[in-house]
Amino acid sequence: NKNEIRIAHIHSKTGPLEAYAKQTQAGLMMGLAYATGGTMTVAGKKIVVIEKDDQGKPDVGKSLLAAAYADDKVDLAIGPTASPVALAMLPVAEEYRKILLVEPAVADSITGDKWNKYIFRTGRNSSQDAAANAVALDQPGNVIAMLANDNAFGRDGVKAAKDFTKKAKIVHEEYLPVGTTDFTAGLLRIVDKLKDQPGTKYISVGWSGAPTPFGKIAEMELEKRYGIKLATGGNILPAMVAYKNFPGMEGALYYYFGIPKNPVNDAMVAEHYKQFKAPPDFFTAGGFSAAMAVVTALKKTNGDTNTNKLIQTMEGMSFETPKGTMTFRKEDHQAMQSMYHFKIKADPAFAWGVPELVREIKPSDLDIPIRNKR
Amino acid sequence: MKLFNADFDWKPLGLVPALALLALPAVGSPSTWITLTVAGLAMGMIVFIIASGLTLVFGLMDVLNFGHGVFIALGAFVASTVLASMGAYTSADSLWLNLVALLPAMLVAMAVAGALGWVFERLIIRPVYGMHLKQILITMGGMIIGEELIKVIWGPGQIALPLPESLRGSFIFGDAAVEKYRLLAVLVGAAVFAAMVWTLNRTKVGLLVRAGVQDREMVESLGYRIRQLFIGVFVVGSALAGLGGVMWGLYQQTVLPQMGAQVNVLIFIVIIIGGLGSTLGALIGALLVGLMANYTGFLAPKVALFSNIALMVAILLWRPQGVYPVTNR
Amino acid sequence: MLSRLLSNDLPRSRWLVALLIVLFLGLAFAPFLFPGVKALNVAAKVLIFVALVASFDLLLGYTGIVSFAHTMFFGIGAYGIAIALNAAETPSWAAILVGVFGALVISLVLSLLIGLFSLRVKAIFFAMITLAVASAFLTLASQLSDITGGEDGLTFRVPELLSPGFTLTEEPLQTPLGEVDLNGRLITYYLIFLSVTAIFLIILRIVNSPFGRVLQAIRENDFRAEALGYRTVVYRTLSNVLSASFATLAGCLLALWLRYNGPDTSLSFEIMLDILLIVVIGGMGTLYGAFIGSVLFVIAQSYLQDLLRMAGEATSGLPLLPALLTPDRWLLWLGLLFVLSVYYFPTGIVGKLRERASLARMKGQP
Amino acid sequence: MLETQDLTVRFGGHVAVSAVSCAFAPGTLTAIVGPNGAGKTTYFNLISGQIKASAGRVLLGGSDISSLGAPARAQAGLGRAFQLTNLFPNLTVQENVRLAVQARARAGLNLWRIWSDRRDLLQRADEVLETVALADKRDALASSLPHGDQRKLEVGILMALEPQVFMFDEPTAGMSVDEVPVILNLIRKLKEDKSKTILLVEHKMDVVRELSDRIIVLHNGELVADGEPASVIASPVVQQAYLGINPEEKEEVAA
Amino acid sequence: MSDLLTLKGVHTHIGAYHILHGVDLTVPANQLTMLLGRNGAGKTTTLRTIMGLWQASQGSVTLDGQDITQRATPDIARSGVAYVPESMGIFSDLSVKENMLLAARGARSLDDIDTNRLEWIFGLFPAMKKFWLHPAGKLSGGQKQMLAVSRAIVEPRKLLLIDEPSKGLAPAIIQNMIAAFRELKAARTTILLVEQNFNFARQLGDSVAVMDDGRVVHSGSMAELASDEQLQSKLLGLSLGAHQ
Ligand SMILES: Nc1ncnc2c1ncn2[C@@H]1O[C@H](COP(=O)(O)OP(=O)(O)OP(=O)(O)O)[C@@H](O)[C@H]1O
Ligand SMILES: Nc1ncnc2c1ncn2[C@@H]1O[C@H](COP(=O)(O)OP(=O)(O)OP(=O)(O)O)[C@@H](O)[C@H]1O
Ligand SMILES: CC(C)C[C@H](N)C(=O)O
Ligand SMILES: [Mg+2]
Ligand SMILES: [Mg+2]
Repeated sequence: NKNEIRIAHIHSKTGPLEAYAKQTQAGLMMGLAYATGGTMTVAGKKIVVIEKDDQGKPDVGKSLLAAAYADDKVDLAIGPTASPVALAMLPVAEEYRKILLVEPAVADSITGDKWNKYIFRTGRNSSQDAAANAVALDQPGNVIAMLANDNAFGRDGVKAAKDFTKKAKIVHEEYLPVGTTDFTAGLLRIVDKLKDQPGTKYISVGWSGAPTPFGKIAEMELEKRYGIKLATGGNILPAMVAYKNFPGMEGALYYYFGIPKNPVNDAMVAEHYKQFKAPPDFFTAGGFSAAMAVVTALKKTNGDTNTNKLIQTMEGMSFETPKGTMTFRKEDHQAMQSMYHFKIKADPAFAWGVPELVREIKPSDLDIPIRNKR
Repeated sequence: MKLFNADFDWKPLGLVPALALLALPAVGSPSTWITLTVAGLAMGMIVFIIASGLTLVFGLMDVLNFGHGVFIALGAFVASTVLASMGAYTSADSLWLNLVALLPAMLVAMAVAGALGWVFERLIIRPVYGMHLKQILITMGGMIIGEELIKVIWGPGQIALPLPESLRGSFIFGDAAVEKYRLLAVLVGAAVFAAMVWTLNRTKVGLLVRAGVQDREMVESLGYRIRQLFIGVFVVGSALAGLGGVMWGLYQQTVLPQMGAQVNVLIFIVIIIGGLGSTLGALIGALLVGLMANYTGFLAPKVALFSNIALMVAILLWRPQGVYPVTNR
Repeated sequence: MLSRLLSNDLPRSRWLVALLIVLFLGLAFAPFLFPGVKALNVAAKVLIFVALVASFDLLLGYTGIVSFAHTMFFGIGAYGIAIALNAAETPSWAAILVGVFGALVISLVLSLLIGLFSLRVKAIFFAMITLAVASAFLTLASQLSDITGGEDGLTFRVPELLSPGFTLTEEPLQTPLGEVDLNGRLITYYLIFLSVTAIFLIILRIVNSPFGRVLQAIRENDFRAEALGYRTVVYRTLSNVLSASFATLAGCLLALWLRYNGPDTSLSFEIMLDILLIVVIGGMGTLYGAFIGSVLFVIAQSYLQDLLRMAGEATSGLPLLPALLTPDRWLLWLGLLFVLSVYYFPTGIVGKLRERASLARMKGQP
Repeated sequence: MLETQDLTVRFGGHVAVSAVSCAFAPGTLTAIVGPNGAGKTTYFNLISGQIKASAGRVLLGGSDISSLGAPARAQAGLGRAFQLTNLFPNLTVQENVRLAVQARARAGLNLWRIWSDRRDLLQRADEVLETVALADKRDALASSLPHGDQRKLEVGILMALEPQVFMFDEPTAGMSVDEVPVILNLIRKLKEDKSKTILLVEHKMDVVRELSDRIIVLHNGELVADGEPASVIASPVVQQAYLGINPEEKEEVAA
Repeated sequence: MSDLLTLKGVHTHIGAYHILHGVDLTVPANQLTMLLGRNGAGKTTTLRTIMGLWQASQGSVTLDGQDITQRATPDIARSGVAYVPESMGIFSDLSVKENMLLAARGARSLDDIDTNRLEWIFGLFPAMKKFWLHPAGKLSGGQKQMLAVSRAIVEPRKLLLIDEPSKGLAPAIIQNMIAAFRELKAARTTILLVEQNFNFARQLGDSVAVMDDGRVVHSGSMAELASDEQLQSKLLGLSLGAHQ
């Protein structure tokens, strides 16, 4: 049908990442509506979104993407939620010569060594996370122990963090499996390494998934006993409830609805409150950004969905998002974007620890390496 | 009391201190060792609470309930709702007020889990008594349904379940730290253990259920209404799982719809080590698992993933039917 | 002739015969009857499950051993192919052979160990040990990132002949039902089809051999079988090893089809449950049940979400129902399927059909 | 030639079989009697390898088979019918017997023959069913047989095994009066084939008296009498401990 | 003399099989009634139907004036019926003591069991005392049979249903059992006993019913049957000199 623009959104609608995926989808739909002024049409063509559920499984994601391109004849696809799924999907885009816009999977390798030219990403990558966190933490005299998931997400994160830590000293890396239930032992190992170090001591946590170590860190009263502070990035709101125990904690995050000041964000927050009676969360912004990217590109091509044309258009393209202006870098198609240096405040009006903006870290402030071998 | 009669087998009881002592030189620092040991024992107690209901159901009724986890998750979610509605009590800086909030949370969680247990028994377990394979399938089905319904009611994401104010933090002894909440867990676990041992050894209920598993018709022919009895056991088992869920949720400080599924393998390991149906065995299994997880987590985190399984295999090599074999099944 | 191919184990019910023929032909001509990428994926998955479930039924239905480690062997097969092809400079048939062979050897050793070590313990203990071993193996696979690709898994390429780029004709074949690409995927599909048919017939032969009968006897009463002079450990272990080997082959086929493998793809507990359920739906201890069960279950599972989407739209006005009928809650319905099939097919579909047939036969007699 | 030397088994503190030494010659039928719990079944279990002896040896044809497990002993020629019926409940009567025939033919490890092609085995199974008068029930499930028929099947399975040594544990218990002769005739036929060793545990004294060439008496696990049927039955230990009659009042020898 | 138990036209199906074809049976109170018949005649099925373990599809079972055809097994047991199944129904994982404790429905612990009665049982079956704390599954065949009977008589009951108690028992024990049933009868217990052992039956029975092919084909007094050898051979296939 030449009067439609068909987009597949493949995400983990069910499975452990369901909550993340829901946010992305909500953001995507709001973003499309916003970008098209509520018409859901670009250049007279109706935008049709086909949702597909990869269940968090790479093999499922892979066949869904193939089916989307071949059976549903979509013009481009957005997703997925988890990095392993994304990695499995990359070659399919290449086989079918269609665009896959990755959102929000994080791993560096997606725009790194596994990348091909059909891949774009609006989501942040591990390096952006790490670089931004380094801004908050990389001070002379700081001594850091890293605690991360023992998987691609965690290890890529730590690798990137080490690249960006120049002035502070990283004395220990602790990887714990996803699904760890008792963090006591791991934390004790960290304490052993940290407690006799001079300087300001930090545990820097890069953790995705539940349960999280934050509660345990609070219970063990590390700050009181050894002066060891916690540093970590952003997270979804339910996970940030534990941040309340750490007023004054600093770090860098990808998105928090109260931070960015721009019309797009204002519109999204307002619309989200209207639809869901709650503020948008971590991944809502990503979905919204992806929508903005797609519509901006389609407007430029005047509705033409020819893949090569789209690629040409999108390379180097800038577009507005709830996080301000993003730009797809030519070399690896990663969207360069702002990150936010924050400080936690325990505000009784909110169930979670509120991150207050210290400084917006502009894309130009960060030197994100290009990791693909183009 | 049967627990301590003359030919009582003391060896398995020695395992727990043996493991702890073995770990001391490996860990080195005594204060770290104390912290780890106390943490391990307390974790063991919580694991015991969540596994206790399954020992009953599994050991006494011979029902392989793979859906036990759903009662754990349910208990935790119910508690999160109850506690959220009593914010004033949980955030008050008084131990008593906190406990006043915690107690109803536990009771409501147990009641709701028990009630669901009743439904579960009627709809899911009843057609499959005596058929292990079908039990596995149908209870797994029940668990999936339960988990999905939890998602429908409470949403698919995690919900924070912060500890009441006065249970936060630790008691510090020199360099060792003992979290306050863990002490509470030990107390609750001990109470559950005592209540179970008493009921099973001092009343006829335990006997009846064991007999009923072997030959239902005969028990009925002796004039007992085995149906009611089984329902009762199942409801109690589910309620205990609910309680376990509350304890586990508070321990993690978050609740997740999948949390039941996450602990499934763990509690099965505990029960196998214990000997399928032995309360004391399950306690020992839980404590061993708790200690092992903490020691290996400290000494060699990679190995920690396999420590439970290695422990189970080692125990089964020593005692192929678990430390306290209850039945010949 | 056909009867011998089926080892004289005939379906014994007219309805069953009809069903089997329809499904078999459906699979044989699936690419042409149901054109489209998704349909072909479903058909291939069905085939792989037929082999996997049949191999499991050998263990569960015929020998009466409940093992949760079956997906472990499935995974070993899949990783064998994945690792071999990933390591190869250019994907070659030799690499595939190395992968299959290596996986078979590992499965053989592991299943032998598990069998000899733990088949002596009581049934429930065996089940639980295998559950633990399988979860340990899953952890191992997701930890050994350097070899297995960790949680991300491995994406790899297959030999030219099997890859989508290899086309037999320039243009897709036009059929009344749609267009069909005559490419490497189609060739792969038929490779799988032939392999699975062979595996199925071999297993059918095994269960109908004197050996197969002993397995059934052991399932019924192992103590008595020993008193007759059958060494049950030998028989059980052999059954375990055979079943593991066929599962490994099924795993190899899966990897070839997906051109990807990761821990969740072939090792997860969910797959184990699906297998169990299929065995029960189809009818334990009947390989035809494994076949029918796989077809029905995989199709149902693959299209459940689509079905729910339609149902959800149809009921969108009503209270509560839409919340339950969304595709997001498909697992709820899958769970219900578990429960209901245990309720209504206590002897499985094949058992049900055969009961009907034998009732009819009894009535037919004076 | 079957022989046990000082065969002993203890369960905890309880000695169930205590240093029993005894040899059984081919062509003879030895009845083993004794009160309930005397150790008769346990003695069988020790010989056929169902339980491990605490001490002592079992010799078959001169070689020591004490270290072999039950399957190996069965293959070596020790056959056994159980006191408490022990069948393959969900297989048909014919299949129950066929499994024994197949064990005898050592065909169990054949993975590739189609079993229904082994007509010889089937035929043999049917023959056996004829001899135990179960031919008309060959397609019934073993579990649906009435108790008495299950006992017959138990004997049939033993017959199909064609062992060197036959051990019958109360073969006629619970069998109706008109069926008993069928089994007794079978045993009698076995005796006529002079090469078989037959051991029989039985509480029905007239059966014992009529069939046996020799009686041994177990009491509290010990072998307390051994000899000619008539003299053993007349011995005081059998009269009092077993039959429960004082020498004076001999009127009704129960059952 | 009244009838404690009456079966009228009872039909029972097991699955697709029609087993009992209209059983008519009366069991007079305070007497011992023998139920005889060949293998497969339907004796066990009759007892199970009375006990409610199979449901009669037609006909009625009346106990002490009450219709119990549709009652659940526990309720039938509670109205004073004890049952010794053919397979003995021993709880093999429980000790002998625990088996007995369960059978004494009223007792919470052993102290509640009438010690005189217990001693009486020990006297009948000395093995019960000897193996009091042993797992019942480890008992010998005959000892299990004794336990099954002991359980049924641990407390006084109105009606005992006993399926082949003598099988596997040594002659001395059979004698004890005969004595026991006589005493029970004297204590106004009604007994319905299935037996293959005709000698045993002859010594004990007051009245007798013979089954064949799912029906009662003869009923009358035991004395009458015992003295009529022709009848015996017709009904039971019992010929002179038959082995017992
Ligand atoms: N579960 C069952 N399924 C099918 N048929 C059965 C079942 N149980 C019993 N029967 C059949 O019912 C009939 C009567 O059996 P029942 O056990 O009542 O006989 P019985 O008189 O007690 O025999 P016995 O003296 O051998 O114990 C038999 O023909 C038997 O095959
Ligand atoms: N596995 C076991 N564990 C403990 N005790 C046992 C075991 N097997 C048998 N016994 C005991 O050994 C004794 C002998 O039992 P056995 O079965 O050999 O007797 P039996 O002579 O066959 O008696 P019956 O005539 O009653 O069948 C019994 O007292 C029994 O309780
Ligand atoms: C933040 C989440 C989207 C991270 C996800 N688990 C990933 O691997 O990318
Ligand atoms: Mg015996
Ligand atoms: Mg009977």
